[in-house]
Amino acid sequence: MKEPVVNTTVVDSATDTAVSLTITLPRIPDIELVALEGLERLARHLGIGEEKIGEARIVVTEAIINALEHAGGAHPSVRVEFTISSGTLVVFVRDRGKGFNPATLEDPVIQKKLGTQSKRGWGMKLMKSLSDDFRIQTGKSGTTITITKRMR
Amino acid sequence: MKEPVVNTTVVDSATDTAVSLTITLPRIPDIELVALEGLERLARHLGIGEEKIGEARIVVTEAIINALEHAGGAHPSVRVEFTISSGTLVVFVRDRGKGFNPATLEDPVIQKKLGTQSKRGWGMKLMKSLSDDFRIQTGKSGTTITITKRMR
Amino acid sequence: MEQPFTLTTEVRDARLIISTSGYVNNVGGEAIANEFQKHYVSGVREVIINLAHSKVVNSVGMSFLIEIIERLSESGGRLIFTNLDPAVEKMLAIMGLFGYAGKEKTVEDALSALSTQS
Amino acid sequence: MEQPFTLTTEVRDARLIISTSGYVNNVGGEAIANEFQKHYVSGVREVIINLAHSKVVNSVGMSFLIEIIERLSESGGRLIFTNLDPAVEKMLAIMGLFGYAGKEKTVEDALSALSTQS
Ligand SMILES: Nc1ncnc2c1ncn2[C@@H]1O[C@H](COP(=O)(O)OP(=O)(O)O)[C@@H](O)[C@H]1O
Ligand SMILES: Nc1ncnc2c1ncn2[C@@H]1O[C@H](COP(=O)(O)OP(=O)(O)O)[C@@H](O)[C@H]1O
Repeated sequence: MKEPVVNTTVVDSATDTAVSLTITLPRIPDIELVALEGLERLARHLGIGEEKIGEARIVVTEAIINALEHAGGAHPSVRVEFTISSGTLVVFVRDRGKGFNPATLEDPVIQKKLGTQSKRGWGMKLMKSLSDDFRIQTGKSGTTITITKRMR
Repeated sequence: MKEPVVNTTVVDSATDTAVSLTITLPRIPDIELVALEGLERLARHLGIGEEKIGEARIVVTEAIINALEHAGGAHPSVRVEFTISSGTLVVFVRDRGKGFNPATLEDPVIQKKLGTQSKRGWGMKLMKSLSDDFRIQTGKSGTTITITKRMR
Repeated sequence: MEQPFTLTTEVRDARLIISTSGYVNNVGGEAIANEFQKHYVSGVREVIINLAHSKVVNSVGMSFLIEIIERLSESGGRLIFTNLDPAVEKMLAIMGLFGYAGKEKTVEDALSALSTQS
Repeated sequence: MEQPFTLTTEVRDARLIISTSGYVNNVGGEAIANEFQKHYVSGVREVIINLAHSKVVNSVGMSFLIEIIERLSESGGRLIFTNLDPAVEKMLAIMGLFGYAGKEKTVEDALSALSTQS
């Protein structure tokens, strides 16, 4: 349960300014590390702690590798946007792939992975577990993941 | 003098595909390093040599630090685009600052810098010297630098 | 720039210590699994994976480690992770790996844990 | 991630060796100039700047080194750059710095160059 919001908000003007970084990545190996470097510099500049940065790194990595894997077209690319404002990170990751039906995904469980062929399928669970809000918009013309994470 | 172009061009399909990375940077210290990391990964992926990458790094750094220094507005930002195609790098760097008159800039000379107050003013000269083509579009609504550099 | 993935191994008292450096992506994860397999077939059953220099990992890379857990569970072996970045540790916890693998601060801690329990 | 700028100094036979690591931007350049100045006022006139671990530099950072050249020219001193990345070397050449400063492969080479010429 959250406390009711009262009207005497203290705005810290130094941290309240939104800072954004946007990047469109081509599909080449490990290119997600470029976005991670952007995220880290943004977050460190705003004085965010290393553990939160580490968690955000995982969330962002998973979103981008999925998008890169499924991005379609002759020049597959993925658009990534980071905005940090009042200590909250919002991440958009958009691909132009064929989309998918998230409702059909089974929640991964380690017991079931042992003894079966595919050990993968952890990205969605990690993104959900390590964020405060996680949304998927997906359709024939692509997928956009929107993740919100409090960083303080 | 260039050799006349003959019509039997050999197209190497592996290297002939254009690869692009685009990034919009906020004004925070050293953020240009994020763009450099993108450039390096792009170039290495295409098998470009370290010395050419080093030269491109200098050109790109100078373009971005100028743009960040002069970017205007409440949320100053700089857009950077890299495209490598057939071994040639094209870099765009755009800011929304007030522009300037490149014709009024004096060519920097070390002898003159010795003994005078300001030692700066090397960026333009470096960008021109280390590129194959260098263009400035500048006006009241900002500046776009377009740099072309052969990487092989 | 994040360094490319590399891996070093050491066998001490029939215990395999794999230390990684750099991004553990699919390629890195597969390299760890292959290195493990090489020693597994020659009888090694106690394994330490030291991630001190891998602060960036992805779930595809980590999923290869489930193969290692599988082999070791079948054969009564043990796996211990060491030097985990706090966020990587959280990731492995979410994946449920600590139900099947231990974690220690350092390689030395892992070696003594293996000594007292085996 | 590119490491933050750091600087280490050593004085050997009244010669100042400044070794940098990380991005030489305006802050890094100013730190080098300040470090130089500290030793300059106590009489050091031979300086080696080792850029082995600074592959990324910018012109604002490098412009601070012109101050060092200025001081040393006024006082008959000498500056030698070492361990230059090929592109950084090209940059310093374009700026004309090698008309006023030497370059050597390593710090040891620079030290012997100073010994034979002074
Ligand atoms: N951006 C995307 N576009 C299309 N399909 C996706 C996308 N992201 C995830 N998926 C689908 O969801 C599944 C589960 O994703 P995830 O949990 O990240 O695990 P993994 O990618 O390892 O399978 C994927 O196998 C894929 O079928
Ligand atoms: N993007 C830009 N917007 C506005 N002015 C610029 C821009 N880039 C360069 N200039 C002008 O050109 C001058 C010379 O730039 P440069 O050669 O890079 O050296 P420096 O930035 O060190 O002065 C700058 O001092 C500035 O007045």
